[in-house]
Amino acid sequence: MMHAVWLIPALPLAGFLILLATGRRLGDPNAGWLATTMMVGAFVVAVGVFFDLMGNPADGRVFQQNLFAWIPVGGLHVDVGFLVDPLSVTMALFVTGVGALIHLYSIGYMHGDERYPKFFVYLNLFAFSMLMLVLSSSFLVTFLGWEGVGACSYFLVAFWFERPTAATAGKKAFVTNRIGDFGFMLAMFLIFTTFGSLNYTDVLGRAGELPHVTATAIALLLFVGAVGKSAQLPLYVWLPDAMEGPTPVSALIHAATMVTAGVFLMVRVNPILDLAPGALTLIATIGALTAFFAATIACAQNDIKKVLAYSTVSQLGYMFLAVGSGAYVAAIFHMVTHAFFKALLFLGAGSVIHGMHDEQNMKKMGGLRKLLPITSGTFIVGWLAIAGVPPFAGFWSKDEILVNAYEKNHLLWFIGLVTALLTAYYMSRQVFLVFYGDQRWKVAADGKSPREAEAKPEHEPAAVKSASPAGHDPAADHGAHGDFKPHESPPAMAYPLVVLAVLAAIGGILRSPLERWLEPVVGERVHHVVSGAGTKVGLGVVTTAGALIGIAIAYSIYLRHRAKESSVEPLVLQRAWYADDIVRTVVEAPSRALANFSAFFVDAKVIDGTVNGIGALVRAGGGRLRRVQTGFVRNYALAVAVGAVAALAYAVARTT
Amino acid sequence: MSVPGAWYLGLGAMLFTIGAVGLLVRRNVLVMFMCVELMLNAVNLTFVTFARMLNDIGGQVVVFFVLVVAAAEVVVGLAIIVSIFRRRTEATADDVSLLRG
Amino acid sequence: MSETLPMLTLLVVIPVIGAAVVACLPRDDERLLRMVGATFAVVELLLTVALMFDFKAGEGGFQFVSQHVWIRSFGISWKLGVDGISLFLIVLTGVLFPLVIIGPEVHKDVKGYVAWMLLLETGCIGVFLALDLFLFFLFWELVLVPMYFLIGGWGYDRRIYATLKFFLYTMVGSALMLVGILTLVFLHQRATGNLTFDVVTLATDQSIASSTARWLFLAFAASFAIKVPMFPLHTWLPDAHTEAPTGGSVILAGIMLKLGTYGFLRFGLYLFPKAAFSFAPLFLTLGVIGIVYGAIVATMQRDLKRLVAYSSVAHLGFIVLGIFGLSQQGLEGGVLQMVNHGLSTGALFFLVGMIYERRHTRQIAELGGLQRVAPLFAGVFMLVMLSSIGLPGLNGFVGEFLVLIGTFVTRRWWAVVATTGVILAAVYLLWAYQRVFHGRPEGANADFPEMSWRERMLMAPLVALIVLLGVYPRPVLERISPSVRDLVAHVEQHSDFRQPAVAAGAAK
Amino acid sequence: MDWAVFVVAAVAVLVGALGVVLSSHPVHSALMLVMTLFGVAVLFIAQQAHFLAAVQVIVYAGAIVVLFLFVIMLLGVDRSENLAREPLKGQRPIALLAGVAVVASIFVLARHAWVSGATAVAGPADGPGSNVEKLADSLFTRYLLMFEMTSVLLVIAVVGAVVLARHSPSGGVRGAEGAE
Amino acid sequence: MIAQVEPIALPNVEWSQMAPELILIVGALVLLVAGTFRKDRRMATGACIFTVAVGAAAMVSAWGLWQDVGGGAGGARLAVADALVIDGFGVFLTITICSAVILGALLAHGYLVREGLESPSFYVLMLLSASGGVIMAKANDLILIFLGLEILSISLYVLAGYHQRREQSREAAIKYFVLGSFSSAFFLYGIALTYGATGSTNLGFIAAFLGTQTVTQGVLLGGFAFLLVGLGFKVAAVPFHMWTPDVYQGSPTPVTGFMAAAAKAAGFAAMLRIFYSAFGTQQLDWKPMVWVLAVLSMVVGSVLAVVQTDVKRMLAYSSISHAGYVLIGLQAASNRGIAGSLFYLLAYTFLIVGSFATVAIVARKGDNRTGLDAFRGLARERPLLAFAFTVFLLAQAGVPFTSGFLAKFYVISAAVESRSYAIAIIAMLASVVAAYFYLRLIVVMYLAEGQVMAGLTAPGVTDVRPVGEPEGAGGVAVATVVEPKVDIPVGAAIAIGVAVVFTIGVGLVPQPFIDFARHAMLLRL
Repeated sequence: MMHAVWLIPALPLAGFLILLATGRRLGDPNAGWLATTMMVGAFVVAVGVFFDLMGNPADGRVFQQNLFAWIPVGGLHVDVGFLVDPLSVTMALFVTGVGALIHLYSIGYMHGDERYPKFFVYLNLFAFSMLMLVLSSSFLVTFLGWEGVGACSYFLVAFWFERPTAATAGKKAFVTNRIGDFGFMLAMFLIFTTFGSLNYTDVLGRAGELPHVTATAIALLLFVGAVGKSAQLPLYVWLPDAMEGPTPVSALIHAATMVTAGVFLMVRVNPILDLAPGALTLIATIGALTAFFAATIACAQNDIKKVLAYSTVSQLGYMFLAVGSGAYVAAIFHMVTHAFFKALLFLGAGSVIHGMHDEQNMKKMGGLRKLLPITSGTFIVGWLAIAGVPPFAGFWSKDEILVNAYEKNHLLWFIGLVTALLTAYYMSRQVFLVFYGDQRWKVAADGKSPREAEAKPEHEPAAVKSASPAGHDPAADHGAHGDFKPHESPPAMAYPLVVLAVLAAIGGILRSPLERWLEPVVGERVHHVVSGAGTKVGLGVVTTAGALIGIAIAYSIYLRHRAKESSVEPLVLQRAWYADDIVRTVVEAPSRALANFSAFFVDAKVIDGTVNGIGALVRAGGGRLRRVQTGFVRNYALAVAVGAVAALAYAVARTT
Repeated sequence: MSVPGAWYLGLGAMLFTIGAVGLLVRRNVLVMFMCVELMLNAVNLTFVTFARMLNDIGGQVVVFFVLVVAAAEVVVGLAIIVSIFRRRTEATADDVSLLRG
Repeated sequence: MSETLPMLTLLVVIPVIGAAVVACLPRDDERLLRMVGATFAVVELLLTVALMFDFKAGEGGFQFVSQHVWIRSFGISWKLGVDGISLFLIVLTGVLFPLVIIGPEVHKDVKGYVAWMLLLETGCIGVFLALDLFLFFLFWELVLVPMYFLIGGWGYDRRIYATLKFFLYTMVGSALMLVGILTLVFLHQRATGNLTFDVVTLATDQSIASSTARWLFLAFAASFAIKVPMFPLHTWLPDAHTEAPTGGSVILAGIMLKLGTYGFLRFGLYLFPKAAFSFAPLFLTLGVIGIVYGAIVATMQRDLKRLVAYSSVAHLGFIVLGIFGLSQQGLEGGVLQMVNHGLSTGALFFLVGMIYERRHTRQIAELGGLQRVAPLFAGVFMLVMLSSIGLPGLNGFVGEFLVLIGTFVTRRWWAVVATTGVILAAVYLLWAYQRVFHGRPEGANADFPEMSWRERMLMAPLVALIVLLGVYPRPVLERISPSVRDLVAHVEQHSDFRQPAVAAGAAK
Repeated sequence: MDWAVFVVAAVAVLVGALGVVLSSHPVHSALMLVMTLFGVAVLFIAQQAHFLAAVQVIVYAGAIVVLFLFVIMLLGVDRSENLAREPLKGQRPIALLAGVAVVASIFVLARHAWVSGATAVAGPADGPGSNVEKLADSLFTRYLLMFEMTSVLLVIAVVGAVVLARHSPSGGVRGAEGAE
Repeated sequence: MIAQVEPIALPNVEWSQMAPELILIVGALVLLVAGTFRKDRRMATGACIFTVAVGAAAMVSAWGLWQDVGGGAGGARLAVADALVIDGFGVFLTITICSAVILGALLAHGYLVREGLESPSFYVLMLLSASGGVIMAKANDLILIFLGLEILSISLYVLAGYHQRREQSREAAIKYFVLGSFSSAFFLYGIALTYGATGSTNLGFIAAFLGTQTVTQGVLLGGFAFLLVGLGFKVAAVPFHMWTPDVYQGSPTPVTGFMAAAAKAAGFAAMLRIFYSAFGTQQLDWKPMVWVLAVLSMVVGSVLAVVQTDVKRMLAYSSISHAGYVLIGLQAASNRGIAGSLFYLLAYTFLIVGSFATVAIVARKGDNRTGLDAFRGLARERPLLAFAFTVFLLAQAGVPFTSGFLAKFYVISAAVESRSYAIAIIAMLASVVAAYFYLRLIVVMYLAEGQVMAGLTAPGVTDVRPVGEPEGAGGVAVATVVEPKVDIPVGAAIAIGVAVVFTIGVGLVPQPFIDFARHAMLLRL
C-alpha cells in the first residue's frame, strides 16, 4: 500500500484534470460528486498508507518514493517524490479527511452557482497542492504545493470575482502570501548553499552540522514563510479579507488546511529549529502575540465569518506558541483538533448564512437554535471545543500548549491564558448572538439595507438561486421578504457537520497516540514537560476556569444584557486595531507614490527624457548648424578660408 | 645683387591673400572672379620664383599650364555669370541664395 | 548528419526562401499568402524539432557545425553550430514564428507582413547559430530591418516614433559592438598572426591583455544590454512593444530580447570570461535594479501592453542575474528562463492582442469583468500570467528558481534583493488581472467574445509547453547542462572565479 | 637695380591687387587687375622667365581682362558699388583675420627656408639655351601629357560656353569663344 | 647665330596605357562632332547609347590594364614620361568612374527627354569630365592632377547649370564655380609650396626626396594644408563642404548623381595617391588633419542631414558623411585602409547614383518635387522603385548583406587595425545618426500614408521654405494637388536595377570585390 502513496495527490489531480476537461458537461451536482469521490479515494489510500506505516517498527516508519527527477542541475537535484513518515501521513489523513467532508458539504452549499463545476476544479486542485505540500520529500516540492495552495486560495477567495471586494481579497491573499514565500525561497537557497540538497532526509539528517547562525537564519526565513501562509503578525491581514470566498473555502483552506501549512513546515524542520533557540523564542512570542491580538479583534466583529477568521488567526497563534515552545506534537495536535472544530464552525456558519439568505451580520440574527437544529447543535459542540471546555477536543490541545508555554516562559503562558479567556468570550458571544436571544432577523429582513443587498448580488448561491430538486424550492422557502424564515440546510451539508461535531467532541483522545506516533519525527528532541503532575492539573484548572469566565461574561452581556453591547465593542477593535488603515497609509500609499514617481517621473521623464533629449539635441544641433548654411556663396568661401587657416595653424603648430 | 627669392615669395603670399580676402569681401561676382585671377597670379609668381631658386625649368612650365587653366576657367566662368546675371542689374553674389539650409 | 545534410544552413535559408516566395505571390490572396508563409515556418519548426531530437544530449560542444570560408581576406566564414545554450532558443524561434504568421489578425498587406516575418526568422535563427563574429553581427543587424518594418507598417498610433527609437537605440549598441569585434579580431591577429572571426578560436585563445578585454567586453555588453534591455537602457522597449502589432510584440519579446542575453552568454562570457567575471557585480546590480524597477514601473502602467513590456524588463533582469551569477544553476536557469519568457510573454502578447482586436483598446481602465463573459480566455490568461509570476508547476518557476538559487550560491545579496521581484511580479500582474478580468463587465466589455477555435489552437501549443516545461523540464535541462558546464569551466579556467562546490555538485 | 625693379613691380602688384579689391567700380577693378598683371610680368622678367612674361601680358592683359570688361559691359553692371555696405554679418572681420592668419602662417612656416636642397628635376632653368627653348623642351618631353590635356580643357571651355549660351536670347556669350 | 635646333626627343607615349581616358575623350569628340550634324530626338537616344558604349569600352580597356598590372602593385609601372602611373589603384578608380559614367548616362537620358534638354553636349561634357577624373586617378604629377581636376570641375560647373530654365540649376553652377575656382587656387598654391619644398611636382620624385628627409619643412606642411583644402573641397569634406548641399540640390539630378560619384572618386583618388603614396613618409604630419576632417565630415554631415526636408539635400549631406568614412581609410594609412576606401568608393558610386536616379524619377517634370512629401506613399504607387530606393537607403545606413555595410565594415576595420579606436567609435555613432534620416525617408515611402508624421518633424524644420516653387505647379501643397504619375524611363530603370543588383550582390558575395579593392594597391613610390 505504501507504494500507492502517489495516488493520494494523484487522485485529486485526476479529478482536477477530468473536471477541467469535462466539468461543464458534468454540471451540477455531478461535478461535485466526482470531486468528492476523488477526495474520498485519496482518504482511503491515505488510511491504507497509514496502516501500512503503522505496521513498521517505530524507527522504521520512513518511506521515500521518487517519481521522477524534476530539476536536475549540477549540484541541485530535486525529485518529485514523497516522504512518508508519521508527520506527513497525519497531515495527509486529516487533509483528505476534512477535505472530503468539505467537498461533500460543498456539493450542497454551492448548488446552483453558475460556476459550480469550476469551484470543484479549484477545490480538487487545492487538495492536490496541499497533499503535495505535506507529502513531499523535499523543500522544493513542498514549495510547489505551498504556492499551489496559495494560488488556489486566490482563485477561491476571488471565486465571486464580480464583487470587487472578493477580487481584492484574493489578490491581497496571494500577495501577502508571496511576502512569506520570499522568506521560504531564501531559506531554500540558504539550505542548498549549506547542504547542497533540498531533500528533507538529506538536510534534516545533517542538521546537526549546522552552525548556530545559519540554523537561526534558516529557521527565521522559514518562519517568515510560515507567517505569511499561517497568517501571523504582521502578515495576517489577508485572512480576514479572505472570508469573501465561499464558506466551504473558508473552512477548508482558511481554517483547516492551508493556513496550518506554516505550522506543518515548522514541525517538519524541527531539527533545525532546535538548533536555534533564539528563533524559537521569537516564534513563540509572535505566536502568543498573534493569538492575543486576533482574539481581541474577534471580540468586536459582527460578521459571523470574520469572527471565525480572527479566531483562526488566534488559534494559529497558539500553534506557533506551541512550536516556539518546542512542543511540536502539541502544535500538530492542536492543528488537528482545530481543523475539526474550526471546520465545523465554518461549515456551521455557512449553514447559518445559507439559511439566513446570505446574511452574515450576527446582529441581525438571533434565536436560530430552534430553526436550525442540526446546525445549532453541531455549532454548539464546536463552540465548546474551541472555548476549551473539557472534555471537548479543544481543551486538551490548548491545555497542552499552555503547559508547554508555561515551561518556556510564564509571560507567554499568561498571554495564552488571557487569550483562552477571550476565545471563550467571543465564541460565546457569537453563539449567543446567533442562536439565542431575540429573532432580530424578523426586523432586519424588512430593513435590509440596500447597500448590502447591492454588495451581495446573486451569490452565496444555493440560498437564492437554487432551483434544483436536490435543494429546496426557493419560492416556498424564501418567498417574499415578508415571510422570510431561516431554514435548515440540505443533508449533504448537514452530514459533514455531524461528523465534524463528533470529531470535535472526542478529538481529545488522540492526544497520547499522536504523541507516540509522531515521536520518530520530533524524536527525543521533543520537550518533555518537566513540571509535575500537580502543576499540570493546576494549569488545566486555570485554563478551564478562564474559559468558563469568558463564557460567563459573554452570557451576562449578550444574553442578560448586563452591559451595553457597544461599550464592549469599541471601534478600535471593530476596525481591527486599524491595521488595514495603517497598512494603507504606511505601506500602500508610499509604495504607490514611489511607483508613480518611478513610472511617470524617473522612467518617463528622466530616463526616457534623456534618450529623447539626445535625439532632440542632435536635431537642435542640426538646426543650429543649418543656420550656418546661409546660402550666401561668400559665407561658404569664408568657411573654406577658415578651414584653410585651421589647417595652416595646425601646420604652424607642428613646426614649432 | 639679385633680390632673394624669399621676397618674391613673400610678395606672392601677400598677393594670394589679398586675392582670397578680396573674394570674401566683395559682392560683385565679377570682382570676385578677378580676385581668383589675383590668386592664380600669386601662384604663378611663386612658381616662377621657385623655378629660379631651384634652378628648375619645371616651375615655369607649370605657369604655362596655369595660364591655360585660367583662360578656360574664365571662359566658362564668365559664361555662367552671364547666364545667371543676364536679367539682373547687379552681379551681386549675395543675390544668389535660393538654395540654403 | 552535419556532413550529409547542412541542417543549420537549411534552418537559416528556409525562411528567407519563404520570404522570397511570398514576395512573388499575388498581393490579394491573403489565405494563400498565409498558407505559404506558414508552410515555410512549419517546415522550419519541424526542422528545429528534428534538430532537438538529433542533438546529442550529453555533449557540451557545438554540434552540427558547418563551416565554409566566405570572405577569405578577412578570415570570415559561414560558420554555424548549435549547442545546449542555443538549441532551445532555436526551437522557441521555430515554435513562435508559425504562430505569429498564422495567428494574429493582419489588417493590411498580409504579403508584406508574412514576408518580413520570415525574413525576421532568418535573422533570429542566424544570430543563434552564428559562430563567426562577423556573421553574428550581420544577423544581429539584419533582424532590425524586418522588425523596423513590422512595427512601422503594422503597428499602432505612435509606431513611427517607436520603430525609429527601437532601430536607433539598437544601432547605438551595435556600433560599439562592431568596434569591439574588430578590435578583438585584430588584436588576436597581432598576437597570433591569424586573422579570424571564428568565435571558438577567439574564445580559446584568450591572448589579449585583460585590461583591453575589459573594454572589449564593455563594448559588447553595451550592445547586449540595450537589446536585453537592461536598466537604464530599456526605454525603447515599452514603446516598441506597445506600438508593435501583436505578432511583432510576440517576436520582439519572445525572441529578440533573448538575442541580448544570448549574446552575453555566447560572446560576453565565452570570449571575455575574465572581464565578464570582473564586471559581474555591475551587471548583477543592473539586473537586480531591472527586476525591481521594472516591476515597480509596471505596476503603474495604464496600458496593458506597456505593463507586459515592463514585466519583460523585470524578467530579463532575472536572466541577466542568472548569467552573471556564473553558477551552473544560475546559467542554466537563465537559459531556460529565456525560453520560458519567450513562451509566457509571447503568449501574453497574443492574449493582449486578442483583447485589442475585440475592444480596440489596451487601456486597463476601459476593460473589466472579462472573466465573466469569456471564462476560457480569462483562464488561459490566468495560466500564462501565473507562469509569468513564477508559480511552481509552470515553466516560469523553474527558470526563476534556478536563477535565484544559482545566484544565491555565488552572489548572495543580489539574489536576496532579486527575490523580492517574486513578490512584485504578483503585485502588478494580479492587480492588472483584477482590473481587466474581475468585476462586472460593463458596456462593450459585456459583449466580449469568448476565444474562437482559431485562437484556442493558437494558444494550445504555448499553454502545453508552459505546463510541460514546468512539470518536466528535465529533457531541456539535460541538454543545456553540458554546455553550461563547459562555459562555467571556461570562465573558471580563465579567471579567478571558482564555482562553489554545492553548485557544481561535487559536494554530494 | 634688381631691387629697384623688384620694389617698383611689387608696389605695382600690391597696389593693383588692393585696387581690384577696393575699387567700387568693376571697370576700375579690371583696370587695376591689369596693373597687377603687368607687375607680375615684370617680376617674371626679373627672374628670367621671359616667355612667360610675354604670355602673361598677351593672354592675361590682352584676352582675359578684355573679356572681363566685355562681360561687365554686356551685363550692364558697370556701376559703382557701395563698398561700405556688407550685408553678411561678421564676414569682413573674419575674412581679414583669416587673411592675416594665412600670410602670417605662411611666413612662419617659411621662416627657415622656402626651398629645400632639392636639385632640378625638369632640367635647369639657367645654363645654355634660351628660356623659350628650354620651356619648349620641357613641354614636349616631361610635360607632354599635361600639354595634351590642356587641349581637353579648351574643348570643354568651348563646349561649356556653347551650352551655357544656347538658351540665352542674346548672343553675348559668343564672345567667350573668341577669347581663345 | 641661330642655335642648331635639335629635334626634341619626344618621350615614348604608351597609348595603350592611356586607353580608358583616350576612349573617353575620343568618344566625347566623336559625339561632339556627330551632334552638330544631327539634332533630332533619335539623336538623343543614340547619344545616350553611345555614351554608355564609350563608358563600357573604357571600362573594358581598364580591365585590360588591370590584367596588365597583374592585379596588384607588382605590375605597376610609370608611363608617358613618368606623368602617369599605371597601377591597380588607378585602374580600380577608373572602373569606378566609368561605372558612374554608364549609370549616369542611362539615368540622364530619360531626364533630358523629360525636361526637353536633349543634346549630345550633355554627354560630351560628362565623358570629358570623366576623363578628367580618370586622369586624376592615374596621374603621377601634381600638375597633371591639377589639370585633371580642372577638366573634371569645369565640365561639372557647366553640367550643374545645364538645366538653364531652372533658377536653382543656374545658382548651383555659379556657386560651384566660384567656390570651385577659389579652392582650386588654394590647391594650386599648395602645389607651389610643395614644389618649392621638394623640388618637383612629380609624385615619384617627391616621395623619393621626402624619403631622404627626416624633418618636415614648414613650407611642405603648408603645402599639405593647402592641398588638403583643395581636395577636401572636391570630396566635400567638412569644413570645405558647404557648396555640396546647394550644388547637389540645384544641379539637374542626374548630374548630381554623376557628380557625387565621379567627382568624389576622383577627388579621393588624388587625395589618397598624394598623401598615402607621395607623402607616405610624412604620415604623422597629415594624419591628424585627415582625422579631424573625417570626424567633422561624418558628424556634421549626419547631423545636418537629420534636419533636412529635401531629399536631394539630405542625400547631399549624407554624401558629406560618406566622405568622412572614406577619409577613415586614408587616416588609417595602411593597405587595408586604402583598400577600404576604394571599396567604399565603389560601393558608394552605385548607391549614390541609384539613389539620385530614384530622386530624379520622383522629382517629375521640372525636377522640383524632391521634398519628403513627394515620396509619400511611393511604395504603393511604385513598389519596385520604392524597394530599390529602400535598398539604397538601407545600404547607406549600413544594414548587413548590402555593399554599404561591407564598405563601412571595411574602413572601420582598417581604423581599428591601425588602433584608431576613437574614430571607429565616432564613425559608428555617426552612422546611427545617419540611420535616422535614411529610416525617416523609408518611413515616408512605406509607412506614412497620408498621416501627419508625429514626432518626426524636427524643431528646426518647421520653417521649410518651398524650394520648388518658381516653376509653378507647386511642389509644396502636394497633399492636395493630384500628383502626376511617376514615370520610370527605361534607362533609369536599368541603372537602378544594376545598382540594386550590385548593392545586394556585393553584400552577399563580397569576396571578389574585396579582392579587387585589396589588389588595387597604390604604387608606393
